[in-house]
Amino acid sequence: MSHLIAELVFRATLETLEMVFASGAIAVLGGLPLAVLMLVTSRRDLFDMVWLSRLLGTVIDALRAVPFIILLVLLIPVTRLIAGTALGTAAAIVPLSIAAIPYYARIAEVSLKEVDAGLVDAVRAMGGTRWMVIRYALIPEALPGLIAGLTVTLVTLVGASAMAGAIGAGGLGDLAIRYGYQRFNTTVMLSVVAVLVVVVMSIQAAGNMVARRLR
Amino acid sequence: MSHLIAELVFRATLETLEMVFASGAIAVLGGLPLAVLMLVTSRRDLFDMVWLSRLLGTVIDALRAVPFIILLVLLIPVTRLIAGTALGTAAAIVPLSIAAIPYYARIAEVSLKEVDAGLVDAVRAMGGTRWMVIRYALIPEALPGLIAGLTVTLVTLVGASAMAGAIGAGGLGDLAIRYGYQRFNTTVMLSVVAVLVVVVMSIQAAGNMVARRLR
Amino acid sequence: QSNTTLRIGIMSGEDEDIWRIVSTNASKSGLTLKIVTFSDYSTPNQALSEGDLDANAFQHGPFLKAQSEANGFKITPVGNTYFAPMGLYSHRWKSLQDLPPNASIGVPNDPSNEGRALLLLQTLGILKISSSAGLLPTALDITDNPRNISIRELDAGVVGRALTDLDAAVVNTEWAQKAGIDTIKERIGEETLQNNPYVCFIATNAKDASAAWVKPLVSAYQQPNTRQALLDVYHGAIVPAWT
Amino acid sequence: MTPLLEIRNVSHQFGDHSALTNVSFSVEQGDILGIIGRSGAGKSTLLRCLCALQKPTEGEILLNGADLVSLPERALVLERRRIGLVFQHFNLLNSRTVAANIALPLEISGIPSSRRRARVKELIEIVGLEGHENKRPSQLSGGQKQRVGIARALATEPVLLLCDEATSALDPETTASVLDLLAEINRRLGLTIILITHEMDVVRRFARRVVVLEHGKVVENSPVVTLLSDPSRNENIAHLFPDTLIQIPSDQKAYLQTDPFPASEVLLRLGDTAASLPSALLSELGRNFGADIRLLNGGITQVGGRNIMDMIIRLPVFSPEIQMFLKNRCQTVEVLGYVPSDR
Amino acid sequence: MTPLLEIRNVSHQFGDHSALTNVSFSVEQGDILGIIGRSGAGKSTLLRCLCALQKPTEGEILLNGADLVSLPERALVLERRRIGLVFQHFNLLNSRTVAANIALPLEISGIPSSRRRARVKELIEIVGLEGHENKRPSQLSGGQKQRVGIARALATEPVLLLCDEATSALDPETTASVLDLLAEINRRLGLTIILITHEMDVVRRFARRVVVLEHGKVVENSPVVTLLSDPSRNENIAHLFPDTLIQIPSDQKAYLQTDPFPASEVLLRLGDTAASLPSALLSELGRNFGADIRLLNGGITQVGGRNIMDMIIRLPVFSPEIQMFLKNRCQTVEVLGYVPSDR
Ligand SMILES: Nc1ncnc2c1ncn2[C@@H]1O[C@H](COP(=O)(O)OP(=O)(O)OP(=O)(O)O)[C@@H](O)[C@H]1O
Ligand SMILES: Nc1ncnc2c1ncn2[C@@H]1O[C@H](COP(=O)(O)OP(=O)(O)OP(=O)(O)O)[C@@H](O)[C@H]1O
Ligand SMILES: [Mg+2]
Ligand SMILES: [Mg+2]
Repeated sequence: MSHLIAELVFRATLETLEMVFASGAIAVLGGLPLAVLMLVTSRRDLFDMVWLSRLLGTVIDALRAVPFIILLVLLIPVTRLIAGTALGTAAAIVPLSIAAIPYYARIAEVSLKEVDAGLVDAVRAMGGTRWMVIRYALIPEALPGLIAGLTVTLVTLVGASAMAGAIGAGGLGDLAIRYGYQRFNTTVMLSVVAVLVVVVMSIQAAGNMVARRLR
Repeated sequence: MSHLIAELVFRATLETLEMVFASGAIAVLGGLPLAVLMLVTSRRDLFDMVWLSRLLGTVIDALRAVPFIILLVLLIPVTRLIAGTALGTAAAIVPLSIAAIPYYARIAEVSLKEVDAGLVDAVRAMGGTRWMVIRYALIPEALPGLIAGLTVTLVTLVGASAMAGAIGAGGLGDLAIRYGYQRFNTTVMLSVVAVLVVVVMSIQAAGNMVARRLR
Repeated sequence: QSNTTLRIGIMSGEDEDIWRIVSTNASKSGLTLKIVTFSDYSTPNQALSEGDLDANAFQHGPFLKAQSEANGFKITPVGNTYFAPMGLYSHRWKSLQDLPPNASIGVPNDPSNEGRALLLLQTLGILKISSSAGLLPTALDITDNPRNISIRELDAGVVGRALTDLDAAVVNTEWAQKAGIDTIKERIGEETLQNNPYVCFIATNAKDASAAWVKPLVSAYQQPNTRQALLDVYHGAIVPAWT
Repeated sequence: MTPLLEIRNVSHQFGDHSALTNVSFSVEQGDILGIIGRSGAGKSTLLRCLCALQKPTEGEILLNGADLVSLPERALVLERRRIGLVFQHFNLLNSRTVAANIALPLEISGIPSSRRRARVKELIEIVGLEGHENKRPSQLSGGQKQRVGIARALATEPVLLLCDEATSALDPETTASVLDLLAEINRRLGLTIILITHEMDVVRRFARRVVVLEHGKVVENSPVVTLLSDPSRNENIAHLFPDTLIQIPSDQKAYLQTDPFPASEVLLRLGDTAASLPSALLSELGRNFGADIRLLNGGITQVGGRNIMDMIIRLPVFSPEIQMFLKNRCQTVEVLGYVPSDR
Repeated sequence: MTPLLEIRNVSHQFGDHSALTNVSFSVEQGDILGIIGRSGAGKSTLLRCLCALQKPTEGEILLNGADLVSLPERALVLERRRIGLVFQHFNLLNSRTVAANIALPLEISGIPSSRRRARVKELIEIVGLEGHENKRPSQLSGGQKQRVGIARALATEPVLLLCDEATSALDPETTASVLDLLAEINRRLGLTIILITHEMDVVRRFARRVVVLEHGKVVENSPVVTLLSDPSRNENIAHLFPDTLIQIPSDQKAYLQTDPFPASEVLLRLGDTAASLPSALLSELGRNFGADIRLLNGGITQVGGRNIMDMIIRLPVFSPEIQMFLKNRCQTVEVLGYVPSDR
């Protein structure tokens, strides 16, 4: 692998990491509250506003239904508004986040649902408000699952970030497509895929470790 | 919406459903055993072959690391071998499944991990073999989570199937991209996205219902 | 001449190598080129018209026309780059006449390539396309299909590789070479080079068409070293389109 | 004085299964109430209703006059902070250590962290979990979990403590020390305690009043002494006290006949709940009537500070004088039957 | 005869915490063994080791001579099918109904479904869960869950039954009926039972031998009669029997002095475990010495079919003759102290 390619791969790795972790962080910040809201409004013993839960579910499903490449383009004006430009790595974080938020919301919801009702009861019985139920029971008890879900989300983002090449975001996936798929440069493709495998495995290993420590 | 477009959308819907459900089914058939294997080999009280669990994890992560469009192309020979042709809706099921299997394996693993160790103990104490532990404790007890995970996988497949347009698989996502997005036909794009939203919401609603009944 | 920085949008792939040379050429005339690569055909024009780019170089006239009509872009070509001929290839059949009824023919599925491929098939007398479809027809615009050919719309990168699964396929020469097709022996039809509208060019927003940096930019491209690079990089699959 | 807690016509349905039907009773401030009843009688459901964890299908639950069922969320939360609840299945948070579990109600009530630490330390000592502070609940034994649950319920010094079988997983010594602790808080601070238990010994030694549930209905509500002195009085509850109903030893039972026969002796059951100084009954019988009176089973036990006599004796003769003497000295004298004198 | 189960030098560590240290004992076929000990003593850990759910860090567990710890998986599975285990925390599968939970061990042992159905029906009746067959475990009360656990453990008619506090959530009546059932199976089929319990009454009435664990070590291993007749013999275990150690009533205790004084009466504690026909001691005392002997606490109880005497009496005089008489008639005579005769 020539020096030039090594440099390309190195830059692309940074770009991928930037996109994945930035949008992953935003996915948690946006998706977790949505998931919690969806859950607590659906439960009789908490907020009991099934209509709101349904509404949120609908919005989330609608966002998830739009193919990412279309979302990418439809969101260009929004991206420009938020990021100042519609092109490049930083700009790609906007559509990636907007795709990842509903995705993580659904994944987080699965884990939150599994929390033993007895623990919600316990916090309620102590005189905990509904907010405290979320803070002391739902989130901490679901944490191993939430982390595992985040791991899945991050890896999915690695895949999605490849498509962000469409708006000039660069990154490993884009490099693999450009050199590997479009130019049949097997060396580059394999080395890029190798780096991708390392990135994915590191994310997975880190996620597993954190989840295990919490369990 | 003209008659022609309605017909296009209708055919694309069928194609999408065919791809999503066929590869979803294969994802479960392939991914669930992998997830189970990964879990039971990692556990001291079951198969205790951590190396195998690690190996499986590595293979799964490696597969997940390859961007789908590249997988699509790399797998053309495999697809041809399995499906007889590398093109079309039926052929697309091969790469979609191969992408979905490791994806579902990781998602299913999260739910399987949450099963109370006491229930594994219960089946063991009755003289259940390790296979019976899987059959009577791990899978049934994780079922609500496994179903919720399948829902997430199916919706992700709806997104991925859009890319399968590259090998002439058709489907709603491809229609939205090619006719709506690339050829600026907003009517087609919006109607296709509307159908996609309906498909995704139906999958989600069905998944929620099944999971709720099992919980 | 003052140092100007330009953002140029191109498609990812070999073009990046060409533009690396162009950048070097341009720096001699005081231009700093920032190359932005795209893997999707729809975005570069939008990015250009919205000011995220100063120029782009990836398209031919028919494509630009269609995009401008749909989106109201005010983009004009300012200098030719190259011409990439298309051919009809087959592993199974020796000539056009051998093509059986109900044969399947693969075409690229992106708007400009698909239209061009269909028009090639029309030129070869295999089918007829509605005249109202203009330069960007799709399989839906076929009006007459005497041999009942089935058209398979595939990703440009896939058509060549999927030739085994097809009776024939229309493939850009560059892709055909990469897919391991013998572009001489397996070709059963090709584009006529005369008056071909599919010459690629550098484009800018109409308001910038006479900007001071346009001429130096175009001439940085139309250099002998670029010509050589085009021939090398594309292994003869494309033809430089300036004299 | 209005009662601390008043339950009025509470009913609860699970689907078409009535878990509680028209339950009414009240609890005075400072009282210790035992709730007993068969498995599945509705005890846990009732306890959950008492802190509005489960809204009953019907009825009112008045705590200091305020109806918990209809109280708005904000006020309900504050009321609950004055109630401690020990769950039957512990319900400990596995995301927290033992110490952090015990600290949780303090955090919820907004106690500053320095005072929290001191209080947690004190509670850990009280329930004997020193050295386990940093374990997770999943690393504890059953009884240790239960003690964490008890410590957690006591943390905020509630005015009302609800215990759902809070000592079922504890050994007798730990049970006794927990009950002593509760009794002391009850005496010192007037803590009101409602406890569900299956251990009649706990009821006997600890409770003042008892409510008995049967198929979701209250079938008995009386002071513990009344109940224990003669559980057979109420046929609905006799089954709950198999150990209080002293049995005829099986070797005697085999020969038991209902009518006297030659060379037979009589089996009597004597009961009394009132004697302030325990009776010298047996020795008096021997002295006054010259008979060998055999104590077959039972004797004297202490219930709520009173001496309860319940015993089965065997007499060679049952003359009218003896009968008169016993009737004078015991509340109940029951002839159980006759056995051969050589057995 | 080789014992059914032999535990040899079993130790288990959780990290650096020793839950079991060098535990050895054996259990004969058909025996009923009680394991008791303080909360956290290691009882549940030991039971889990007994069916190799937890591999002990050290030691051997021989079931019919085969060491479960080193047995290969295939053989271990078959051995376990002959063992029933009732878990302290029930461990029911919530994915199955009550009936299906009970059927599970039958499925596992490959019993055909028709026989399965009949057996499940029978078991449901035995544990009194008729009408709850189709509920999920989450819809059951604590005691109902426990009964499902018991039915499940009995389903395949095991030869060895391990119970971890299997009656802790049951009311006395249900407890008694479950124990009666177990005793009957034990008699009829020679079922060997090992049960952990905190209810001394269960030990008293049900067990034949008792193993006492303390901090993971065996501190007592003896027949239940020996143990109960004088728990104070072993200071390690006295705390487990607070209710067996009969107390001096508190109203008397207040006046208790260690030495005699004018107008004082003596408090004696009398104990005996051997009397085959209960003693007529008190009436004889009255008859022979003309004294009013007061029974203050205790009396006769039946343990494992034998009559155990344990009582505190009060005598106006404690002449050498009386002393001689009592020494002749009781195993233990202990002077507890003196109280004023007018109290
Ligand atoms: N997984 C674990 N990790 C660490 N320590 C443990 C674990 N399980 C049990 N222990 C500790 O081992 C000791 C013995 O536990 P065990 O459950 O055997 O007690 P036990 O005698 O059954 O008590 P109880 O009567 O309260 O149920 C306890 O001190 C407990 O804290
Ligand atoms: N979620 C539920 N759904 C349906 N039925 C339920 C539910 N919870 C409890 N029950 C039923 O209600 C009845 C009362 O249950 P509860 O838990 O109050 O009994 P309990 O008196 O506490 O019994 P135990 O002493 O066994 O704990 C039982 O028959 C039980 O099966
Ligand atoms: Mg209960
Ligand atoms: Mg235990």
